[in-house]
Amino acid sequence: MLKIEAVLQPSKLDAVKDALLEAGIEGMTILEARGHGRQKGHTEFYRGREYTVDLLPKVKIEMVVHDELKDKAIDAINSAARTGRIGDGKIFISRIDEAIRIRNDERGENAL
Amino acid sequence: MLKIEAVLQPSKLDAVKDALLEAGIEGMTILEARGHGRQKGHTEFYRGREYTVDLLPKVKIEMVVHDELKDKAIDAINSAARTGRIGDGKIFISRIDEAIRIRNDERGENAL
Amino acid sequence: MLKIEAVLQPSKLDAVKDALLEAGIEGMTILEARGHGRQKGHTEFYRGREYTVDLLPKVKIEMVVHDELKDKAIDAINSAARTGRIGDGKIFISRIDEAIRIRNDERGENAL
Amino acid sequence: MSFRTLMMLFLFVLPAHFAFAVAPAISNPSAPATQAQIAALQRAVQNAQTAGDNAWMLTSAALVLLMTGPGLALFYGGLVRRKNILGTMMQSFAMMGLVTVLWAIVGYSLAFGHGNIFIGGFEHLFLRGVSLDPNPDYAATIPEQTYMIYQLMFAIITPALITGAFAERMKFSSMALFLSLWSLFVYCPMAHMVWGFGGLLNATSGHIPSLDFAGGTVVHITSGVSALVCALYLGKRLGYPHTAMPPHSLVLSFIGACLLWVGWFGFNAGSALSAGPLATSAFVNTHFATATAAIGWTIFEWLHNGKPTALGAISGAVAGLVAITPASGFVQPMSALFIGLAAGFFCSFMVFQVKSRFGYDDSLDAFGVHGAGGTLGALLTGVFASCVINPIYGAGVPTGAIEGHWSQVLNQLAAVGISWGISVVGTLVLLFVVDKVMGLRVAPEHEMAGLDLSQHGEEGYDFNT
Amino acid sequence: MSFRTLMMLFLFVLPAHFAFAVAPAISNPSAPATQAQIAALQRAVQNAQTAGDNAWMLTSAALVLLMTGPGLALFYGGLVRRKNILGTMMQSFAMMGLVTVLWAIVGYSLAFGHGNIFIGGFEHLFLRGVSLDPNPDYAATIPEQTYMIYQLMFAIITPALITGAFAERMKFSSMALFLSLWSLFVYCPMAHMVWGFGGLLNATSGHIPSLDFAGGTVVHITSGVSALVCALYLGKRLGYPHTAMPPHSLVLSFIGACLLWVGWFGFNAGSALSAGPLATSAFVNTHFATATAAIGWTIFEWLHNGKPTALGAISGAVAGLVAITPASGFVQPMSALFIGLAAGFFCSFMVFQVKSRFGYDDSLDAFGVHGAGGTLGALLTGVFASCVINPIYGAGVPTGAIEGHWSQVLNQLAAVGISWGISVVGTLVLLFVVDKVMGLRVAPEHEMAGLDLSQHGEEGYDFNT
Amino acid sequence: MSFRTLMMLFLFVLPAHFAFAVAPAISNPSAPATQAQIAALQRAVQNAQTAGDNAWMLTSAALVLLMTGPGLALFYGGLVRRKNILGTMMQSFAMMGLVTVLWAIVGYSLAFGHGNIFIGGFEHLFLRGVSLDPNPDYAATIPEQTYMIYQLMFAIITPALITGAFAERMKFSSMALFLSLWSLFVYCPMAHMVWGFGGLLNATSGHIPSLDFAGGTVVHITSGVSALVCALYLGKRLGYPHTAMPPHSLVLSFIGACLLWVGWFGFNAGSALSAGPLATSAFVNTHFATATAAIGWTIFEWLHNGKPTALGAISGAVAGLVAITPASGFVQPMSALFIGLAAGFFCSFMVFQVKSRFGYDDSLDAFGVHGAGGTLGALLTGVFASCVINPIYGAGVPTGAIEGHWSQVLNQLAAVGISWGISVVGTLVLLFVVDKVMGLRVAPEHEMAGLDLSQHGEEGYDFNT
Ligand SMILES: Nc1ncnc2c1ncn2[C@@H]1O[C@H](COP(=O)(O)OP(=O)(O)O)[C@@H](O)[C@H]1O
Ligand SMILES: Nc1ncnc2c1ncn2[C@@H]1O[C@H](COP(=O)(O)OP(=O)(O)O)[C@@H](O)[C@H]1O
Ligand SMILES: Nc1ncnc2c1ncn2[C@@H]1O[C@H](COP(=O)(O)OP(=O)(O)O)[C@@H](O)[C@H]1O
Repeated sequence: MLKIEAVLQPSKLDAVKDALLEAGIEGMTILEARGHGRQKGHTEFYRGREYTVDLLPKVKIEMVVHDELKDKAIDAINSAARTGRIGDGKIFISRIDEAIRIRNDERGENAL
Repeated sequence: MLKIEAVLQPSKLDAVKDALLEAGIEGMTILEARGHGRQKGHTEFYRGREYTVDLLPKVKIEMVVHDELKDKAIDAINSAARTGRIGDGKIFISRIDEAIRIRNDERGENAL
Repeated sequence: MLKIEAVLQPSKLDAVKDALLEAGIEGMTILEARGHGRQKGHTEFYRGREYTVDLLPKVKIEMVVHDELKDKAIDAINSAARTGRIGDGKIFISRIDEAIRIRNDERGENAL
Repeated sequence: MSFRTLMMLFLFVLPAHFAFAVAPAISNPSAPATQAQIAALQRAVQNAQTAGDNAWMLTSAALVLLMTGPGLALFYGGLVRRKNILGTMMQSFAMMGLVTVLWAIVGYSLAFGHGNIFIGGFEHLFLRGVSLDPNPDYAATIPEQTYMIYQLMFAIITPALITGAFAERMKFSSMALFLSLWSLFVYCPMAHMVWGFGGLLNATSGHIPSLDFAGGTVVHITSGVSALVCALYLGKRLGYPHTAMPPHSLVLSFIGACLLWVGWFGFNAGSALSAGPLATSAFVNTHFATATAAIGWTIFEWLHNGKPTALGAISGAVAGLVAITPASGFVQPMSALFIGLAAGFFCSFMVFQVKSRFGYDDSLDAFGVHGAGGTLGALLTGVFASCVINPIYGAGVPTGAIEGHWSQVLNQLAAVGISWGISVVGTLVLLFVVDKVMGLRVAPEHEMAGLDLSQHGEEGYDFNT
Repeated sequence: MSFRTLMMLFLFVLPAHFAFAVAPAISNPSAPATQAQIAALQRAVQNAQTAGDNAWMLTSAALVLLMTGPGLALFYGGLVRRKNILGTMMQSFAMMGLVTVLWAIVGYSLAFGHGNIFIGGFEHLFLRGVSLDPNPDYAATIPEQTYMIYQLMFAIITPALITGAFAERMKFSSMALFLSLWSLFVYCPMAHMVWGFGGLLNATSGHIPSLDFAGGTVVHITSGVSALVCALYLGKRLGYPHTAMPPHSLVLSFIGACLLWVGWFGFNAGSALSAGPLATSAFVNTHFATATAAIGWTIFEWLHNGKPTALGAISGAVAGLVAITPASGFVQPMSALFIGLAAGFFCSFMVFQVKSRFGYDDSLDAFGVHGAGGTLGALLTGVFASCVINPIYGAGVPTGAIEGHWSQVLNQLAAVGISWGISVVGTLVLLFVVDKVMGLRVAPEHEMAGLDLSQHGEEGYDFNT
Repeated sequence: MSFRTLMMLFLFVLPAHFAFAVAPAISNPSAPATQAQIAALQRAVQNAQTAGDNAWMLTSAALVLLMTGPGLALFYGGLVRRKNILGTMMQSFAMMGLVTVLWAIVGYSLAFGHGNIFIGGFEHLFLRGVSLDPNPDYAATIPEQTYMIYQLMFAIITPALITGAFAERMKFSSMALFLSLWSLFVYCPMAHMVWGFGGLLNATSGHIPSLDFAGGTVVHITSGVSALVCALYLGKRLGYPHTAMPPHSLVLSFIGACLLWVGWFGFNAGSALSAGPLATSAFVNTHFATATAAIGWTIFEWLHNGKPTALGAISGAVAGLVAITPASGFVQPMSALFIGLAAGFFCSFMVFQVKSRFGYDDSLDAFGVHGAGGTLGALLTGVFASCVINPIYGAGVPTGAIEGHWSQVLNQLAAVGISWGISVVGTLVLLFVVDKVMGLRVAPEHEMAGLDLSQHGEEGYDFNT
């Protein structure tokens, strides 16, 4: 089992979610995040003082999938989230050793 | 060392936390999340327009534990969070290579 | 590639971020969290009723880095976040198998 | 009130007097012209008096509505969990709609029609006969419709206060039906008995002259005691008291409490039904008691828990507002300072100690604040009422115990007893009926999901899009 | 208004009459003293009348400002997404600044100067001649500056209402320029025609006597119809209607709606320009219609979607406030109950069915509520106006269709038509001009980022530090 | 004020005059009757006058309380970080409680007793002698208790304004003690000198007649300058200025600013102490100056930073309200437009440039807005005061420099100097004393954790349950 973590522009969340569903990935968990990368932040003002906000709002989607769904998932995310501009986000993949469905204690790939 | 991530119904957080403490797991980090899975979302209304909210509020608990605590942790979570209904959540387990306590730079299992 | 996760006091976020940037780590994702550990919580009141809040506000920084940046990253975090008091937080390190830059589909270490 | 009434009577009597006195002066050619001028002036001065008094009463009516929405809605709304914020605010808002319609149809008639000593009857059904002229039974200088709309604002907030007791667990439809019935069967009779012309407890025309300037019995005891009955009847929220259920936004509660404070000037000073010195007196007393009650609760809590909370300070303020309500137009400013302080201590004690001892889930302390504070205030009114401020029994006639008129305390006790009685019985019966008809509580899974989603299909906040 | 005016005229006429009548009485040594006293009393009573009326009018002016800020700003602000909250509130706030300055310079003169039947002209440029004495053309008992500032508050909220239509996508600079021009070229002429002395549609001095007590045509049709034009001209928000754009805080909208309700008492009852019975009547009608409209919308929605939403209840209340506005000082309370109910049903129908059918993005339903509700209210005013409440055509002269004066409905239709016309044409022209000069919409990436960051360099909330 | 006072004097004088004039008329049988009618009318007209004026003054008192809670509490509360929201709001709320009690016991006496030119003394201890009759030294047509409670609302908000300077770092207990003492030792003497009968700077009865209609010196200079002293004495917040400390909710600040604007009508127009034309004038000037100041600050910022912020617009509005306060009942509307604009530019310049140059941490710019704006306003009052608006030195007697009375500017300078002096010295001494007794700042770890948790054991928001 693989864990796919994708950091995205918040405005792309809906599109990515739909693309994933279409690719057959139903289970996912979404976290609000702030990100720092090549994308420059923006300037805000407080009574004449300027300050830079370099942490930008992002969402992070985490999903644990069968190994063979990996490419489908990456493609779905890529195609739905890509604008070609800095800040589009990243995907990270790592290995998960065990999955358990709390409802009925199913384990392993059946639990996804 | 293992990382145990559990996605839960928010209302079960307190019970699970207490069960984990009883199982001897003290260190944990909690994140607000929204989840998608088999549990269907709900309908909301905005001036006559109906729309489906299919991301439901969840909490995610992350804890890094000694390998031998794995089963105790799973049992604690399972027993405290299970209602038997769809949406109870999932547990994912993966491997952690190193842990460091920032306060005193202790490393490895001592740092948990 | 390694994933470094650090749970910190929220007030140390800025310092840690700056230290990481100086150490050459640009890409990172920040999550709001609540933590439980050795640090005791605090008491709050609601109309004469006292209750303990044992989940304290924390931030979690996640960054995926080249293997050789590991020590620099740990040092940067340690030095910027350490006060020597309970609650300073933890660092966890695990392995990442793949990284993808959504913008241009770059893969692997180039994507960081 | 009485001072102004007297003065107006004087003006009404004058023309008659004049008709008689002037008769022999017919030979004076300027007299008729002068008399016409004087008659015109008398009309003009009445209009001017109406303008001043009506300006204040319309302002007061607006202020009392402000107390319910957004005041009380925010005060209560901030105290519940995030998932119930809209459901809680909607309970207040529903009263703004429903009670208004009921009042127009029959409520005003039941409360302020002539009827008998218990209830007003149907003479003003659909506001028949409630015109833009003054009704001297109630207020000689303002249009009766001003009086009617002002009293409506009281009828709106009273059931809304009860909602604090059953917060986070009652069905919207059942709540709407129950409180509508409550408004007709508990509030209207009680208002008639205390304020209605010829009512049993009416201070000037009743069998047991009791003093209740702005609603200690009519508003706060009825709502607070009914709240207790509701809390007991409906039972506790799921998880209470083991799960902490902290307020989701004390900021909203703080705003609400401040708006209650400001709006209460309309509630109490408006109850003078005129803009003269009595209104000033009620205004000053209201402000003073609120200040000392906030301090009193804060001190009690600081000693008790080691920290003065914001919730304590604002709860104390509300307790002071409640307790001074019946007394506001009867007592001296220094008495108001004392009444407030007493309310601050007493209500915090009730909420901190008594509730936890008995273990009922009066979720937002509607009983601890309104029931307890209202009862305390009603009794202390009998103690501190002064004919210097309000010669309701005639100039110089002792009014409260402090002036030697001890039996006033007994009258107050009677009024307190009757309002407790009607509230307990009425609420029990109505809850039982509504429970049979449609059930009272939401399903457990709806309670878990929150009223906002389950009852209204909405969420209070969406910060993710 | 008319009643008070009459009475004051009476007072003004008296001294003249007296000079004549008193002449032969010179031999009476007490007469001059008496007459001096009477003259002093006449002045004194005028002052007292002014005090009462002015107290209410200043209060009303404050209440109407409260409607815009924070009322409308919150009502609209809560309905947008989090990233646009400040931008939305700033649109209302900008009107509080800009329209004030324009009004002082030229707006008041254009609206209430004598001029012709369409526009007031420049006689009051820089408020020249607008003094602290009453101007009997408009209000005989209050300083003209009171009238001026009260009317200014109407001129502020009207363009602010439009902003609901182009929420979340218009440049701040363009919005400021467009609405400033709109205020001069649409609002001022319309106000002059309906309320200006000698205006085309003025009820007492115009060619087509139309009834608009507090702004059904002048305020709500102009803003609502212009809103529709804006929504069509600017086009939809990115992602509309496929992406859900739920309100980020119905709590803010709820507070805003309650403040609108309370403030509207100043809007409608203040339009009596005095604190007498007519103000009471408008106050009562306002409250009644709001209640039934909230109920009406809620019922419609409950049947339609199966759940009564908080947004529905507060939207209904606003719809009722809109619809009763032109009628508030003309109709009986029971008519107000009906008008409100009709508005609740009609406006919810417009918003639920008509908008989705045509597919325009009137983001916060400025047209569905103000355009539709204003039109409905203007017409129903012609139906239900009663000379018992307001003998605007003389005591006992039939006023509305319900009293047999059917042609009043035609006059109302004319007023509705003219206000639709001027709004459509004026708004189109001004949008076109501003679009050419500087563009109207923010860049797409700015729309994505939100108005707060892109237009103002700020965020509404920062809960992380 | 003066106009009304004159008129009332006239009324009071009349009866005497009449007693004399009427004597020979005894033979006329109708005269006594007529005279009785006239006497009754004189009383009636006084009552009517009181009703109108009192209606406005009670409304104004409520509005001024609304300025502190929730107005200022929200304005300041929104600007701090999330962890300090309750602590910040509680500082304002504590003043609503504490200053009220102090005022009842001794404060009113110190400020408005007769005493000497510096302080009022103890004649009204526990409000002895402060009755429901008018006190013609201050306001001839309203109960003295109305005057007392109205002035109390000023005494509440003034220390609350200071809290902006030491936001996020002062102990609750120390804050309560310090501001209580400040209220007695700085506010009361200053109020006496400027507004107290016989006070040194009193416009009509003092040695140095200075003009301060509603509190430019008494309220804004004292609070603003004391704020600066506090900021310097307490030192910077941990992390200032390196760490960004953005407002946690500009939405709350926006609501607060709007409520300040609305409430300020009570503050300024209420300072006419009557509901006549002078109140209108102050109302209009207040609104005009606020509008131009909001625009002025926005323009300055737009040029300076390239973006007009919402915080800038509302800060400008507050600056305008501050600057017009002393001038509001003295100047023409066009002067008000100018004063506002000047305040918008000047205060934004002070906040943007001067503060950063000197580097003190006046956290919420209490000095930059109130100190600077109050000083500017006090001086400009001397320039623009006009006897057409307020013939305070007699009808037609030149008042401000613009009418040739240049020395008024010197008097204003003296008042400014004295208020700066008493504020600097008084605040320093009191801070020193409280610091010795109990310390001023919270412990660093408490500052990190926030005032809400460390001082009150609560959190402002809990969105997780
Ligand atoms: N090495 C990393 N580790 C963790 N998160 C990262 C890393 N690099 C980027 N991110 C996340 O991805 C987001 C987008 O990165 P950015 O460099 O702006 O975009 P891109 O590389 O697509 O131009 C960042 O805001 C951050 O949240
Ligand atoms: N494959 C997955 N990867 C990540 N999170 C998941 C996955 N499957 C489920 N989840 C999380 O678990 C929650 C519960 O899943 P759901 O399918 O509704 O319940 P059940 O446990 O009954 O199968 C989801 O809302 C989601 O947050
Ligand atoms: N085993 C763990 N797994 C996950 N998070 C942990 C673990 N231990 C600690 N944490 C996180 O680190 C934070 C600090 O831990 P704590 O024990 O209070 O501090 P210290 O580093 O001084 O031992 C906790 O609040 C929690 O969020």
